[in-house]
Amino acid sequence: MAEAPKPPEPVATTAPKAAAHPPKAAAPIGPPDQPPPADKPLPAFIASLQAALPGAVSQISFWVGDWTIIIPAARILDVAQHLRNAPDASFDFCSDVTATDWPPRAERFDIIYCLYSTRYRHRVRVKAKAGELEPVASVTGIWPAADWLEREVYDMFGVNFVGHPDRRRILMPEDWQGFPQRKDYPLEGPGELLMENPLDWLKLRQARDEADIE
Amino acid sequence: MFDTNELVLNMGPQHPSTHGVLRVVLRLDGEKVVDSDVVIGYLHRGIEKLSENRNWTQIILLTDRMDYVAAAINNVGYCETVEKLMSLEVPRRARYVRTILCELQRIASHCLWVGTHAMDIGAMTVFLYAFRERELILDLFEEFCGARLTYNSMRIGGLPLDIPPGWDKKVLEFCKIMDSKIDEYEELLTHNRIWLERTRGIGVISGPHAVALGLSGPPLRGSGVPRDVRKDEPYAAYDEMQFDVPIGLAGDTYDRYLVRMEEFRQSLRIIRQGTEGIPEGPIVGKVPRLIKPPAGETYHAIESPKGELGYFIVSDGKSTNPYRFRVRPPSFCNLQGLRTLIKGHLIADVVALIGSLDVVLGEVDR
Amino acid sequence: MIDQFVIPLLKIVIVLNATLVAVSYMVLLERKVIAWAQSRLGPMRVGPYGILQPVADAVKLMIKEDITPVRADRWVFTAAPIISMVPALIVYAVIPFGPKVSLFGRQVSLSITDVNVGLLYVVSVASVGVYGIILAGYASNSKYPLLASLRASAQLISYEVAVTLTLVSVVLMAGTLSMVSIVDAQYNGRVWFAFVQPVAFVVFFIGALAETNRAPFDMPEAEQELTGGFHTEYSGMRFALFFLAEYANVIVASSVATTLFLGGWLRPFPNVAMLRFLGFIPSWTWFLIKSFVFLYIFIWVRATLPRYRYDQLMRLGWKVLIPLAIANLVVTGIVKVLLS
Amino acid sequence: MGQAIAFYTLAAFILGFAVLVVTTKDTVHSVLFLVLDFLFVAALYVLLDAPFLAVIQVLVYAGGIVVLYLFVVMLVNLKRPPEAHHDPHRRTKLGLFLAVAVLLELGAIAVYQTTRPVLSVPGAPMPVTGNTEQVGWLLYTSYLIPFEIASMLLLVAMIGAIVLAKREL
Amino acid sequence: MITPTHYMLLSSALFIIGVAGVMMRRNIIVIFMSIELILNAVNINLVAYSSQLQNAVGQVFALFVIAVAAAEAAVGLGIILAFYRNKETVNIDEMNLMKW
Repeated sequence: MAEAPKPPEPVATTAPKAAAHPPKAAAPIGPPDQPPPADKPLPAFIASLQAALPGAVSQISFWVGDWTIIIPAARILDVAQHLRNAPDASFDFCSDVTATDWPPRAERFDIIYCLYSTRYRHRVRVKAKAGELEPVASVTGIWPAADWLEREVYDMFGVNFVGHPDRRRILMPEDWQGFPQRKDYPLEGPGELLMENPLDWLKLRQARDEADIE
Repeated sequence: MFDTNELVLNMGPQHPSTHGVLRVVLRLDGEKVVDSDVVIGYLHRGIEKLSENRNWTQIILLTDRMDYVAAAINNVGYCETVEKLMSLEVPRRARYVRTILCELQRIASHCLWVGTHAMDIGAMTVFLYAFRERELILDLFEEFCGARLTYNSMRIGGLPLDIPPGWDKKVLEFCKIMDSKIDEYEELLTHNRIWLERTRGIGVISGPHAVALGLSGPPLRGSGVPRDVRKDEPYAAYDEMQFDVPIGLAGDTYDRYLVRMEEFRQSLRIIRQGTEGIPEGPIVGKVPRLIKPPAGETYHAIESPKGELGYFIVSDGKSTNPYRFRVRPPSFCNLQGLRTLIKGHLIADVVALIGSLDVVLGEVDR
Repeated sequence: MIDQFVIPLLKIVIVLNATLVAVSYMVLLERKVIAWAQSRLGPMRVGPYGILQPVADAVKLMIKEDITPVRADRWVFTAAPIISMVPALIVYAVIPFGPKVSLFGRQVSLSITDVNVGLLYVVSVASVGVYGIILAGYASNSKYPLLASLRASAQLISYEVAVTLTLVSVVLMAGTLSMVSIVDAQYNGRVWFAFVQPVAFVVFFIGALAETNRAPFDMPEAEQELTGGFHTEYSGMRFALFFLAEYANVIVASSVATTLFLGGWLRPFPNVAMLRFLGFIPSWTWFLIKSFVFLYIFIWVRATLPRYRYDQLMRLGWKVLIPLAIANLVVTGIVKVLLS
Repeated sequence: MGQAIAFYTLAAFILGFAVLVVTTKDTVHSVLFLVLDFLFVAALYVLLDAPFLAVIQVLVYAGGIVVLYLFVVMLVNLKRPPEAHHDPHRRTKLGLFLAVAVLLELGAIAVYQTTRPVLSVPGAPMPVTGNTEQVGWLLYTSYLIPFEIASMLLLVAMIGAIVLAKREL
Repeated sequence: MITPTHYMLLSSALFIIGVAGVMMRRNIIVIFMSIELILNAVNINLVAYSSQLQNAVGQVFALFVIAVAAAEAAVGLGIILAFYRNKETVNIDEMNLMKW
């Protein structure tokens, strides 16, 4: 699979982080979204989406049978609105909302919406790129199913969902420090550090990692 | 003594009928539930974070521990997603055995469900009958993969080992026994006046509302939405099997009960077709010794007894570990519907509704 | 002097001990029958086939520590189990186990006393039984037991009305309140009241189920909802007393039902000459056999039926049982007037 | 002789519990003493060979009314006990004085009454024997109207209680 | 020998205790209970004389007294509950308003 030509990303502000154990090759900067093969016809709902919202779709990808629409984070709401209400799309079942953390990238998180239509029985994945503190519109208004899913993404990644009815941590205790599923979060968690200073063990830990690298 | 009309009751994590460590904070007006807050996370082991530091075959063990009531189905779901990533071709015999194992697992999970659901509403005997049948299934699994709960029964690309000789005869034997046993459960419950009174009209949810809430599996089909991943996106050998998808009409607890009881029979039908029609042939496809899927990401869903179980896996092509491992647990999304379901009901109904959603906390908290 | 004091005292001692033994063995019977219904064995470890299990239970409960919650109302807390146990036992004063029997040359009636307000005595003692539950819930000074005790007493009171109305229709048939003469009425009338009063019999049985907090009506101790019901805070011997009180009530209910509806000590078809050979079985064994049948039904119902929700239970009590009992009373009255 | 012993013990218990009902601070305890008091009064009725009334007393009073009291006491249990603050213009002394005056008057009547020969009113001949039957007979023959009025009264009381106590109708 | 005057004295003593209770206590529920005591005292008298005169009329009246007492208790407690729900008190002195 040829690496999709990607404009070189501006080096993220924090120095590229090498994991604590022996430094791997440079951390990957994003999933290779393969462009759809030439002979593969665009499904109708993607074409109508592009027609309805001209600037919304930044890239389309097709791989092992899944269609993926990559959109800028700002346009999530109207794309979601369209996909749900458009007669030929009618994606009424939001089966999953999740995120992937690509630390070296400026827009760190890939927020992924896996949608399914119970009427047409087809599936699509919508992907939006969002920075660490960048506000992301919550789609709970469109799909109530996304309520807990977004809460978990916030709990695990710290994605800043705006307009969410009840944005609290769902799995971790309310006063937990840090977002566990980020790549720079230590696998073994706070460990003994939690006992000494439960409030800011994460900063101490990350400072110590920095010190190791120098 | 206290102001009886505004009471906050804590159906705490240790409550006997919350199927594991689930906490429901109920705001009550007398006996009626005004509002509730479902608190989860007591069984969070960070399986997703763990699996990002394990190689592809080690993760199969982790998937056992999520929905520990239907472990084989988790294995099959994970292996199929990785096979989809690597676009591997699984031989027909392996696909048949996978289908049989999934359906056996569905019956075992439904047995546990019918037992605990009836026990919550007071009928103690069904619990013992259901577990007697579940034992038979566990014996079958023990013969196949040596374990009774966490099976580790799949390998990426096919089966770890072929089915022992005579296993399929034992499965057919089990199907014959199970047929009469389901009638026994139905005899005790389906036309029982008190059971009808405790379950009919409780926790009614309409089809579109259920879809919007993200319910899947029996809770969704109980409200009349014909959504079954085995039929819509057939995987393993489901496309070669004839079976129909039971659908409820009213969307209340009784319909969800009927849907699951009918699923018992459909699963038996599939198992019979599967075991009689097992083709000969290899049990593992062409799998490289060291599994390194190409860079990319995919989402693949299968039908677990609780609903649509989805795996979203991102591989970066270079390392032997997945870059991102995400599981869409059906119990998590079904549990989200609990809050709207119990609004306006009484405490005794909350217990019945938790049972009717068939929630396993290991899967909810991951 | 002997007839006045010694014999009644002797009878009381025998009946009390027999009841306590019967209660503890009913616990074992229940566990065995439910186990057998659920295709398992039940207690098998203590003694052959688990026969000595009640002894083990008694010893265990005796040894276990008696905890009293800190701010509980100490006096009421200790009194509550006793209050709930005593009514169950004192009902036996009026229950006739058999007719007059000649023992050591003296005519002895196999019932402790024959009060001419017998049936009313049974009902009034049952109504006092409510105190044990209310006080238990109140004294343990915590949210769950109080809620459970309020619900339990409301359930008891509403089903007591239904049961009393059915008993009135039995009195209408028998024409007297005294238990012994009710059985005689069934003998002279050549029929058991269960066949003459089927509706009253069924309503009485359901009411008895609810009155003793059992089977489909065991809302108060439904573990699934309120944790443990009114005896959550109790442990050790006090909890044993509550436990025994419940089973004693069940035995009382079944013996009252036998006396009123199945002709206490009469053999199945008392007047059919052809069944003379049944006569050699002593009369009181018939009484025991019939109440055993009732006990078995109580346990059998518990093994199979799911539990009613609290409001359904109250609705059934007030909107179904009580009107049924009243209607039955009216019909019996009319029929009696027409016949006489 | 036995009757005398029984009467005096029962009288002692009745009066003892009555005093306790009036004096205990904790309302639930006073309700309990009330129940015990009624049970002993029922025993007294048995002594006066009125078994029907004894059983009715246990059934209605001890089994019904006092349970109602217990319910109300539990629902109304106070955050602050009523006796806490002392109301100045509460005349306990006057109350006690009046009670003693009534006692003296009753004593006088009792003493006066024993000196006069007791005029015996012959009871109406009754076909039935046995206490319950007699009460029943009287109830449905000469006292039928009061019986019906009493049942009406109970009905009205039931409706009144429901209307008053139910939170929202 | 136990004469009706013994019962008369017993019931008057009970009557006094009831009246004292009504007078002295401030908690309305205890006042209600004292009234029940008074009614019981009356009943004892009725039954005593009915058994002495061998005439069951006294017991019939006692029965009516019990019926009336039950009605009175039901309605009285209903009033107390309704009152308590508004004024959160059962202290007789605070019940001085005809309308609240």
